[in-house]
Amino acid sequence: MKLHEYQAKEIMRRYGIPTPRGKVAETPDEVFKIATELGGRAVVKAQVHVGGRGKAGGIRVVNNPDEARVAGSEILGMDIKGLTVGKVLVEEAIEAVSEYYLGVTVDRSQKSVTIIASSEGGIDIEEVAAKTPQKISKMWSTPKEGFMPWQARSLALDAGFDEGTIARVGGYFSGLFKLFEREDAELAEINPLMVTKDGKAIAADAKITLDDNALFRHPGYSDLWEEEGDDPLEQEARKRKLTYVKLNGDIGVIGNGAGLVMATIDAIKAEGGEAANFLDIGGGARAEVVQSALELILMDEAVKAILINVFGGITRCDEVAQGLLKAIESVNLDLPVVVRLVGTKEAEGRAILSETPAVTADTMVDAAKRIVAIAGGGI
Amino acid sequence: MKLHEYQAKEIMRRYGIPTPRGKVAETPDEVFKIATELGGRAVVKAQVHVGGRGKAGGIRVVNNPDEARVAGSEILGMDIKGLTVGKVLVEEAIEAVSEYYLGVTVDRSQKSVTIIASSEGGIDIEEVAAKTPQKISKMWSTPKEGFMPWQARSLALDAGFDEGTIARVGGYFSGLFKLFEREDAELAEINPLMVTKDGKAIAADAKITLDDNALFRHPGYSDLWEEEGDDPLEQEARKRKLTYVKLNGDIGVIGNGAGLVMATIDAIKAEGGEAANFLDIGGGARAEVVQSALELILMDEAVKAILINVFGGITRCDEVAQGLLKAIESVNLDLPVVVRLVGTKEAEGRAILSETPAVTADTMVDAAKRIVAIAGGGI
Amino acid sequence: MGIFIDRRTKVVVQGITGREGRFHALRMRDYNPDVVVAGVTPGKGGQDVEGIPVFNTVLEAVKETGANASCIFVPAWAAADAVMESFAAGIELVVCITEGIPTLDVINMVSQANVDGLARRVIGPNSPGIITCGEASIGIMPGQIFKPGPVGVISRSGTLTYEVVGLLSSCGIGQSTCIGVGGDPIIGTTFVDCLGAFEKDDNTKAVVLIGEIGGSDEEDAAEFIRNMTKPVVTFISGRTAPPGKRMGHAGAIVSGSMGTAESKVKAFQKAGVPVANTINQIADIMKELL
Amino acid sequence: MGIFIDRRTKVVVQGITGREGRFHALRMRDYNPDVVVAGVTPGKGGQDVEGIPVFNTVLEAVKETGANASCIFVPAWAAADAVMESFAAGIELVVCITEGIPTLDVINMVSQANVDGLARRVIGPNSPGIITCGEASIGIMPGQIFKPGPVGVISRSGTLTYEVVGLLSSCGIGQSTCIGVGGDPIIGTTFVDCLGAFEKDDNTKAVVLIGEIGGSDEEDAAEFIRNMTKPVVTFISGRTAPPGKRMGHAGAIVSGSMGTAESKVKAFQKAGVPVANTINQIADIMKELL
Repeated sequence: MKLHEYQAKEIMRRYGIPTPRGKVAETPDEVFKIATELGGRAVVKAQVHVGGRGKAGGIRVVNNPDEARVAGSEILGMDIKGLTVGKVLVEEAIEAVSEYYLGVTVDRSQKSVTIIASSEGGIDIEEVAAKTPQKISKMWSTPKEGFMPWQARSLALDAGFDEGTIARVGGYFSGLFKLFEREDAELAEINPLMVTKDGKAIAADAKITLDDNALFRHPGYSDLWEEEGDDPLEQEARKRKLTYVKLNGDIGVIGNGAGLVMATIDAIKAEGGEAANFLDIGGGARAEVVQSALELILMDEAVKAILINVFGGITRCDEVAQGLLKAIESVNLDLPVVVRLVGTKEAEGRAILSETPAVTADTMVDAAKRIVAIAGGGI
Repeated sequence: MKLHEYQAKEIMRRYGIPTPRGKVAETPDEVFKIATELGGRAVVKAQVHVGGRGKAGGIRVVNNPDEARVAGSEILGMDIKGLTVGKVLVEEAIEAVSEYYLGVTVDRSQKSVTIIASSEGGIDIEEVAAKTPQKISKMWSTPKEGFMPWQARSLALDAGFDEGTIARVGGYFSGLFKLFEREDAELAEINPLMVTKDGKAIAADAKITLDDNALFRHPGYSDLWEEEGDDPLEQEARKRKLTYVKLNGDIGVIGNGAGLVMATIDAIKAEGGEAANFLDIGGGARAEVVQSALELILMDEAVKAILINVFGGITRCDEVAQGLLKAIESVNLDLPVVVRLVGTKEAEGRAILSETPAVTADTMVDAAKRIVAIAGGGI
Repeated sequence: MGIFIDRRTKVVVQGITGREGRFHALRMRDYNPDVVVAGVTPGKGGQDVEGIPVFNTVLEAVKETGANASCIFVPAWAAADAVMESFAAGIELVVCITEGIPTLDVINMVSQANVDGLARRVIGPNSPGIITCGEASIGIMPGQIFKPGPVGVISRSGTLTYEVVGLLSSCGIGQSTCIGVGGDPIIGTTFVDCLGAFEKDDNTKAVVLIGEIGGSDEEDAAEFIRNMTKPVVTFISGRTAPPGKRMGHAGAIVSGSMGTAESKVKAFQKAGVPVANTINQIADIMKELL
Repeated sequence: MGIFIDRRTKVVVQGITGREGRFHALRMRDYNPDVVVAGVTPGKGGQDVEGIPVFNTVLEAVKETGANASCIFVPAWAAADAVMESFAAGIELVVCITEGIPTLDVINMVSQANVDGLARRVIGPNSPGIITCGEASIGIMPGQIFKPGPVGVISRSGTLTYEVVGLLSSCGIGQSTCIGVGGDPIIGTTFVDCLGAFEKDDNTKAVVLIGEIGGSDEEDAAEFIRNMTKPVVTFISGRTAPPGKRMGHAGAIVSGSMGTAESKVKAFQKAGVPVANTINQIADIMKELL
């Protein structure tokens, strides 16, 4: 779950990390009011869950409240990569003498949390890693070991931070790690950390992504959730508790198990077709789940044919076939369907299928061949 | 810093520990209103920083809002061991089938945090430890190691908790340890944890003491501070940033270093006198601090004579003598004073003292003898 | 015989009184009745699940039954605690079936396996389990599709593994041990760990590795295979997955330029490791190798 | 010669550019110029304090100067971090002068000394320091009152120790090593640790132990002294302190029935250890013993 910059900054302040003074606004009048309170130069920043706001014109520096109102009216409602801007953050403008990067994220191969510092702030960290890797330093820790300010100071020195800043930055870094651990984040990033003439360090931009699996530990976070940015079909899938990803093709795909569904989509592609979605009904799905999955796929107008690929283990083939039967009745499913069922209760499943117009296939490759032929117009 | 029960329960709820429904009240009308909201039987509990509220009549079970109002009017304003009750907590009454004890505190000799469980809830834990030690179980952990629910379940089983409760209690215990660590407590205690007929476990009484040294990490806690229960002279000492403890005698004592001051008080007692206070001016105190210390001691009307015992190291004897001189001027110090100064700038100190009526002594024992003789009426 | 588990393994099932735990504990017992010795559900000690004794704590189970492995079916919020409890009780192998465990919990439980220099093992989380064919099954894999033989199978997936195993068995190619390492971003036992064990296992002559998008375990495996004496056939799923989307498994995600199928296929090809383009090709290549 | 520190000890002073750190670093250097080799203040690396080089990190200081001990003068909120940094840099003895450190920080820093089976040492916190007479001083104790000789001194207090040392010196009884273990509830080095070291130290013939109310370190010491060959004279301050009140030191508090002076005096008497009733008696008893 991605948070908006203004939400991320609220959390960072709780962990002792300073951020610019500012507030969030939803109308140009509010922008004007906040800019007036701040006095002086300000920044108006679109709050959208997407990178590259700046290049898209979603960030504007203004010299006075009137300019702020104009900027607000232009940015609010703006479309950035398909997302409509509903909120802007209005903050004091910081004059930086240097800009740094601080980030905490999960390192899969080290099986630990990695803490990243760079003397190149304000730039995409992947870009820095590619072009000037010597300007990045990393350390690893588990949540239990923690990350102490002295480690942060070493890391910052190593990454080329100015010596004068390391005493202060140590605590902020340690706070960022603590935030990461206590809030169950996947990513906590300050980019850039701006250092001012008088030696203050301020988180000028902040990004936090929370671990969806840990939201049960943070009941308050449900309030931070904003659905913008998701495909409407993916939103519908979430309501139905189905694991679904929208793709660009015309063949609806249903299977049990993520690896199997991915392989099925690959097989369709290998035969010259294109899947319309990824949809995993999981292990042990009952007929109602299969029915719901089919209903969801039919909401996608691009879908011209459907492939069901189930390897029965805990999942019973008869339940899958029943689900298809129900969907045919409930939503008038009249698109061509290819079904491949093997494993637990295979015979029973096939018997049910014989009552439907569905085409059956014996192997995954066979099923992919048939569905591509059908979607391509043949039979 | 001791918290009130209602404050402790607020914090415990944040860590997933259930407490009875209820609210705090400052007037009988509020008590009536809360009891009405709760419906049914309720408990009205005095909120004072002292043990033995129940025996003193500060806890009353009531059957309806009218009884609650009566209980509220009787408890509010009540005097319990010298403290006036200003607030009561009004809660639903819990019907318990069993009562347990859970506590987390610091173990000095193990240099770690100790987690204590007992199947004897609702009783003072020192008493349980003395009478039925087999009903108490302990574990130790450092904050870094943490305390997992499975450890709590083992501990609870070992302490004789009912098997049916251990699954639930594991999480609460773990929450209590997390609270202890994250909030920097010295003591976090649930006594009793009541288990109801339907298997729910609820913290019926809760106690939290916070580590004063860690308050800088918890800026919000300054709001929880309530001064009641401190001696007015100790409150004044806190304002003056002096380390002071009120005692029962008539000889005011000032020294540098806690051990030295304690030994000085012991020496006075050994000579047949009684100290009026403990007052440590610390290391390197300037004249102003000595002056302030003398002013504080003079606010104690019981004081008939003053002993100053300083072993100069970082503390300079001339500064101490200057402080005495200033106090004589500023507050008209006219009580008999015995001064014993050795160490850094001893000669200079003695020279200054010769301008005052203070009696000097060469050793601590000598100083104690003289001051006891003076306070006793001789010279 | 095979790797990590065999007929002498003794398993305690944590969360045995839950729906899933009960169902799969009995299926594991069907596979080899000697292997499943105990269950644990706090507060339900003294009960039994069709004859399998239930204990309040893993320590009791270990003391009473000599269990040395554990299979975790408890809910995600309790899973890390269950793993820690196992290790503290002296268990050496934990197979964690539970899916959806918070990542930081996974890091803590996985790192616990190696504290104080101990060489204990977590398989998973989000693993379908492990089977040493004809000897022992821990987890949820359907025992009837497996057939004893010389091929080790490692996979990040469940049903796709069954698909491959079903194909191998139908072609007369039996398996030594099949391991689902789990579909999460952080897992206790990696491809490399399994490859190292298979390399040393006398009963294994060749290995099938079924990878997918996300992370760099396949790239690490490619490097490792360079120094192996036994042949490995690989397959990568998710070749057509779009970047930035989690494909069902929490770990199956292309982040930025990391974790693409191309990178993995290229790594294997560079190391001279055959990559099957379809499931069927896996069996074809394996037939030639054996 | 003496315990824990000697003329070969090399100290880095953490927080050397602060008022206290600077003042005492120079006094320590006055006591033995070879002992104080470096200072650390993050962000002030490259500066010096009257010739003592200042580094940004302890690791740099250790690498450049061979420091093997550290003296902590940083503020309470930063003290645990400073101790952790020392140990990570290879320092084996940390003398922590800082007072008012949160108790949980103290537990963490003190337990850090012994992780991974290492036998490193924290003295303090809230310690006045340690002096091995004529060889090295770490901390804030006034060097001029000490006199080399055969008596080890251990104390939870600062000025009271100076009082005793002044008395001993004036009676012609010199000291081997004097240690202030610190007035906090949790401390790294206890009376028992010091007694064990004095028992093994050839230069020490007898020990003075200055205890006070609170905790049970004196009771533990009494048990330990039963098995020592060297005589120990004890003194307890706070005999007249009321229960439940902190007497200046965070650790000097009688809680419930725990930590009373009576309990401590009784423990020593039971173990046959002489207890002085006044400061002067300490010297009297010691004179007889030597």
